[in-house]
Amino acid sequence: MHTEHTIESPHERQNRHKAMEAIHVINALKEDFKSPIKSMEYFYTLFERVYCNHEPLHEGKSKIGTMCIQIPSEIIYALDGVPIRLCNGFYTDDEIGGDLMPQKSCPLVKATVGLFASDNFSDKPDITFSPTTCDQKTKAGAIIESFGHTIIDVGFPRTKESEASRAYWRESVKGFAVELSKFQGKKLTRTNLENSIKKVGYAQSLYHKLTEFRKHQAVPILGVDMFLVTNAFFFDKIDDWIRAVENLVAELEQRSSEGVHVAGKASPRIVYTGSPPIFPNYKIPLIIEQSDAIIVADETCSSNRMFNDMVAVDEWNLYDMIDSISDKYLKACTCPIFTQNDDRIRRIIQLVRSYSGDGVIYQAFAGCQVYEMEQRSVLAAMEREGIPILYIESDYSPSQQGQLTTRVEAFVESLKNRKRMKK
Amino acid sequence: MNYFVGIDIGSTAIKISVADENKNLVGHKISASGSMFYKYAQEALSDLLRELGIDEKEVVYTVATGYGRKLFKEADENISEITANAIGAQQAAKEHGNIKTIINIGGQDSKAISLDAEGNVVNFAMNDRCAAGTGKFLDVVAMNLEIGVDELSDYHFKSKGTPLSISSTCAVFAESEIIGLLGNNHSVEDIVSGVHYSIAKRIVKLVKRVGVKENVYFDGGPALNDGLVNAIENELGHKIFVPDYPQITTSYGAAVLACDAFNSESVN
Amino acid sequence: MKEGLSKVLLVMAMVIMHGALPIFADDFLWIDESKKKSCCKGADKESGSKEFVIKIGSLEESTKVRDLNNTIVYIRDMDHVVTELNVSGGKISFTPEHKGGYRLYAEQNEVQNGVLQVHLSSVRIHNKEGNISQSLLKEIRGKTNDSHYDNVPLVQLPFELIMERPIRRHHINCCLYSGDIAPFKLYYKGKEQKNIPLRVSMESGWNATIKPDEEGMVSFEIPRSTYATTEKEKKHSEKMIVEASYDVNESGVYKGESYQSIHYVMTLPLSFGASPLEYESKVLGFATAIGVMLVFSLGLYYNRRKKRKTPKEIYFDEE
Amino acid sequence: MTKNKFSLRRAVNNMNLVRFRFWFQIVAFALIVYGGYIGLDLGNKLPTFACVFNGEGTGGKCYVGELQHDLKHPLEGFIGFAGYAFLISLGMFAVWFWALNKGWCGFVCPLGTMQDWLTMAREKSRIRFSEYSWANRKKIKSIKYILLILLLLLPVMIANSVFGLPKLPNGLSMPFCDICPGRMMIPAFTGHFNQFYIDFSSKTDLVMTTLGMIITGLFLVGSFIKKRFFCYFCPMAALQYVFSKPALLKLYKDGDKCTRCGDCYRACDMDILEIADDVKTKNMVTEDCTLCLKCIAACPEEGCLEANFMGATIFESTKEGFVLRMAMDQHKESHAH
Repeated sequence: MHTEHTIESPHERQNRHKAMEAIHVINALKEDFKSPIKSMEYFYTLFERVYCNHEPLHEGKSKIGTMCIQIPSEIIYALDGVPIRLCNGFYTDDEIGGDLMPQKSCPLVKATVGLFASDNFSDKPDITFSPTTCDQKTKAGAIIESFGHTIIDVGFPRTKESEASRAYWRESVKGFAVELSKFQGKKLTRTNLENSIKKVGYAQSLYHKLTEFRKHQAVPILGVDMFLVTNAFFFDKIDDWIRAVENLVAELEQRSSEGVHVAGKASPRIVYTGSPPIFPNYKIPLIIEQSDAIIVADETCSSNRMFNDMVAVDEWNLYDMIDSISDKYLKACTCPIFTQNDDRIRRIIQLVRSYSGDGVIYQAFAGCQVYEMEQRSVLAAMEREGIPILYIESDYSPSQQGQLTTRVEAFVESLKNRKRMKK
Repeated sequence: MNYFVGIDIGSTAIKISVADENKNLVGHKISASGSMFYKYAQEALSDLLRELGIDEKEVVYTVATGYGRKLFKEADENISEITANAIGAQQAAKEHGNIKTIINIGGQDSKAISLDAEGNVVNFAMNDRCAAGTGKFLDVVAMNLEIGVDELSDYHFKSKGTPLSISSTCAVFAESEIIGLLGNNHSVEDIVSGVHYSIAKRIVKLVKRVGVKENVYFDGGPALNDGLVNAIENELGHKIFVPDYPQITTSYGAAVLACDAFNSESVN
Repeated sequence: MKEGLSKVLLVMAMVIMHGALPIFADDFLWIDESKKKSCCKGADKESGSKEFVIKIGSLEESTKVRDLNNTIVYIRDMDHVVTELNVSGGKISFTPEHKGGYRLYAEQNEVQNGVLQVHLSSVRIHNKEGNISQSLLKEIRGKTNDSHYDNVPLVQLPFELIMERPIRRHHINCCLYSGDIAPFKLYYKGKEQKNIPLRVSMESGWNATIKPDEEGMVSFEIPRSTYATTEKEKKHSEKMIVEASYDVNESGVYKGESYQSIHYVMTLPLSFGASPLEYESKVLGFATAIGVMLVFSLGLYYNRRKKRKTPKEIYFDEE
Repeated sequence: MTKNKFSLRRAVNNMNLVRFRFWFQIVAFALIVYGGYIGLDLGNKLPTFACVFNGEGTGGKCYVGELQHDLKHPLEGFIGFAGYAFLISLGMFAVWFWALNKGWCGFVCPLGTMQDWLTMAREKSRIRFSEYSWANRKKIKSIKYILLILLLLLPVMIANSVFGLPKLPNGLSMPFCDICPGRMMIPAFTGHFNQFYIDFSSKTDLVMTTLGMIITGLFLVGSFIKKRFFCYFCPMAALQYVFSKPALLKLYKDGDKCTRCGDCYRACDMDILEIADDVKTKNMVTEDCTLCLKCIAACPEEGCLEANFMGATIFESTKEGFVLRMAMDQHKESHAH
């Protein structure tokens, strides 16, 4: 007879769905590629713990949600909060958020809104700061607020060349610091800000060490693994992350001295740019690396853009530290929300040069206008530079896996015989 | 005594059920279908009647349903399995309360039927073009995992880790994916629960097309599999009613209809 | 001490006596530039030659001596190499070869009613030009031994008046300024004489007689008030003559004329400018600087306080 | 950098520039301000403020003083020896200058060193520095050229009546020296505070020395608040910039590697915007630049900015160097920031 079983609550069902999405990607990362890296285990288990078992990491700490990487994490660490980046890659949340957002809007924002709407956090942020970067994220703040979360907007300028926009951003960051320190009931002092700048800076320098290995001919680490590592920085404890990345650097050092190459000899080296691949939405990167190419560098805000520029302080006093922090987040940023963004094109070309990339894959989320609008200028620039580029539009839904795979494989094969012809 | 026979000639199995004048189920028989399903049907019917001790003549009205309904000439009447299923389900779940949504997973298809207040079929959706989310898929999975179809339910509830989602939507590719998962020594339990949940998701999507009304009823061969039932319940978010013999409801429906048809005929 | 005293009395007597003789009192000799000295006159620089004249009499009504036949002129350069110079037509002209300090001496002997009048004078010349190749070496050496105040007596002169390094109360250390204390020493045949008084007279008319102090150092402060009157530019430089005389009862014959005693008279023509202390006010200088600093920093402080309006309750702890 | 083998290039690129420059400046300061006492005499064509008024102490003489002196000749004199001497000294000034280019300002000039010390004092007392707005920056760029033209023209107008104007009074013979804070500040370091005065001897002297005292006041407070306050107005910088192109020491920028993060602009004492935002030009020495190389020290990109001496890279921006200088490497002992 039909024995009695408990039925999952909607919350549990959502957790299970997300767990199934997550485990699928983690297994793909673990199993689909050759010569797996031992010290990546920490990251696989971390993601499994957080996204499959929904284990909260920051018990008892005050969690500060940030809607975008432009909120200075140095200030959050200084006021001993924990920054939780709320960019979300789950298709489950995307569907939930989809009902609250217009049809053709960015899946990442839909997922974040879905996350807030379903209040499905393993580490629920006590307060959330939302910089007015791209339109949809800015407007999502209001929607999220209607679900009873406290959202504080931080004004972010859309130009970065003029003196006024830089002064505006500096004031915004100061305003943010005041809001946060009022919320935390702690004061921002010279010592705690200095320590947090140095800690985050050290974490970034570790990232730079990792990227150093990817410049060699024998690339010891996969692009998707790198995405996972940088993605872990979104929510992990910074000290654990630093220790894990230090072991990773040591292992990569050893692997690259042995000349371990995680991809095939002829596999083309890809520079990945466009909308950020947030776990578990590694659909395109996985397809790329499964079709025998290797992502050697990326220009995305979930990875390179977040780690590339470190805070440079001239005078280690509070006034200069805060200004240096705010300059770091504004000036070097190549986010497409800016009116002029030739920086990004130069950065992509520079990445292709210094990582000897064979081609660029430009992935834009369906509904993310800023990346879609910049597609023409980037393609034109690549044309001028003679760098092959593939533009893909995708979203979080697991469907059209097949079409995407065929398009990527076609591009990868075209790169391969370009390489052969060149020889 | 007058008896009424409902015979459901399905793709994988032939289900026969006999009902008496006041429409309660007297007996039923399930036998494998096959290329010569017509002969099998005849034999199965005569065996069942012999078992129940009913004389051939007492069978006053026979209704055939299922794919092969048109080929079974002896039937007095044949009706589509949608209506047969609807009537059968209501009949089976009489005490449970009048059901509004019926989910049926057959051997090679899955149906979702929505009823109005009086129990007439208002809307229905069917997936018969693709094997995923059907009984056949479960058989294939069980065969690949080298376990019996009936053991699937136990494996489902024994799964500790996260169910491994089967991404490919098509049963054939799913097969290669499962073999791949086995190769990376994932536990059979996780695979089974993953399969159940992928089927459950498809079914819930199907049902949502017709609109989920309260009192959901689930039948068809796979309904025997408690793991699958639990998966669907989790996906839907509320309990669903599964009759004692979920396989034969459609044929029971046909029998009930035979009885109604006979009564209405004899009246005029 | 007593012996010194008697000497002083003797001199006093002489002075009074001299005072009486108009010719004698004013009749001392000194060397002067023939052209108006101006620091960088083009022409003078070209030829590089210097011209001097010997003048007799006090600053006001100095007359040029016409015949200089019995005048001996010595030039001493930085290496103390002394060269005699012949005098022609009332003008001493010579071309200093190297860059640096030279000293020009003039000696004129004359017998007047039984007394050998030995008129001596010396003046320092600083040559800016001179050929470049040699001058660096000379100049370096000049910097070390020929300081402005070369206090080595000239052997050829029996009696010499030398100015020592003045004591200054301002920063400019190239020339003499009012307010400086100028010490002098007198040598007779190379030996220092301790008790010879000096007579000083200035263009502005100020004159005085100065007695040597105990160690025999004769010094006096160049008076500052002399400038109250001149309307000219404050930095106008002025001439003064320091003169000392010494009598020795020796007899001898000079150019056929016999004499019983020798009267040495030595003059040092000097020029000095107004001391910067007169026209510079350090106090005001500091006051202005500090005043400006105060005003500027207050302005900055006010501006900052006004500008730092947002965010108001700053939660920074500037610790 | 797989193997941490020692290489001179890496050691130099990782050096702690702030400390290196601090000690270099002290040595240069000692040589310039106290060199005279040990007989050092680098001549009077120095492209830095070795102040003439420093009397015996100075190790050489600032050419600006000499320049004003050479120009005070009647024009016809310039055809002869004076003109020849003027060109020779200008040439010697250029040769001296080409050795270090604008590095004279960043590393040697005692006035600059004083200002850096004042900046350090301000930093220790945690007072925020001031900045010019971009608009003001443009406006004050021209002041140093006006001063240069004045200091060249005035002495000439003393010795000749230019355009029929009457000859200027002699008090204006060293016009820039009268108002240059170096005249007061540098002798002050050898104990002579005698230049702090107001000269009443004539109207021009009164005006010039008062102006000098005012500017000294402004200089002290200004450079306490604004980094390298005086260097914006210094005519020596303007004169140097005329000769800057063929200099040996250069600051090169590889625009491709630049991410325009603006770290160099923030580290630059002279707030030069072009260093951060201009990704086209290669030679980045502008007229305000003092070649203090702080921008190279602050640049996080590998090989983006480099100091280049006669074609050889002597100091280059590296990631590793940046991390060390920012004392972010938790394992290595933290550099004095």
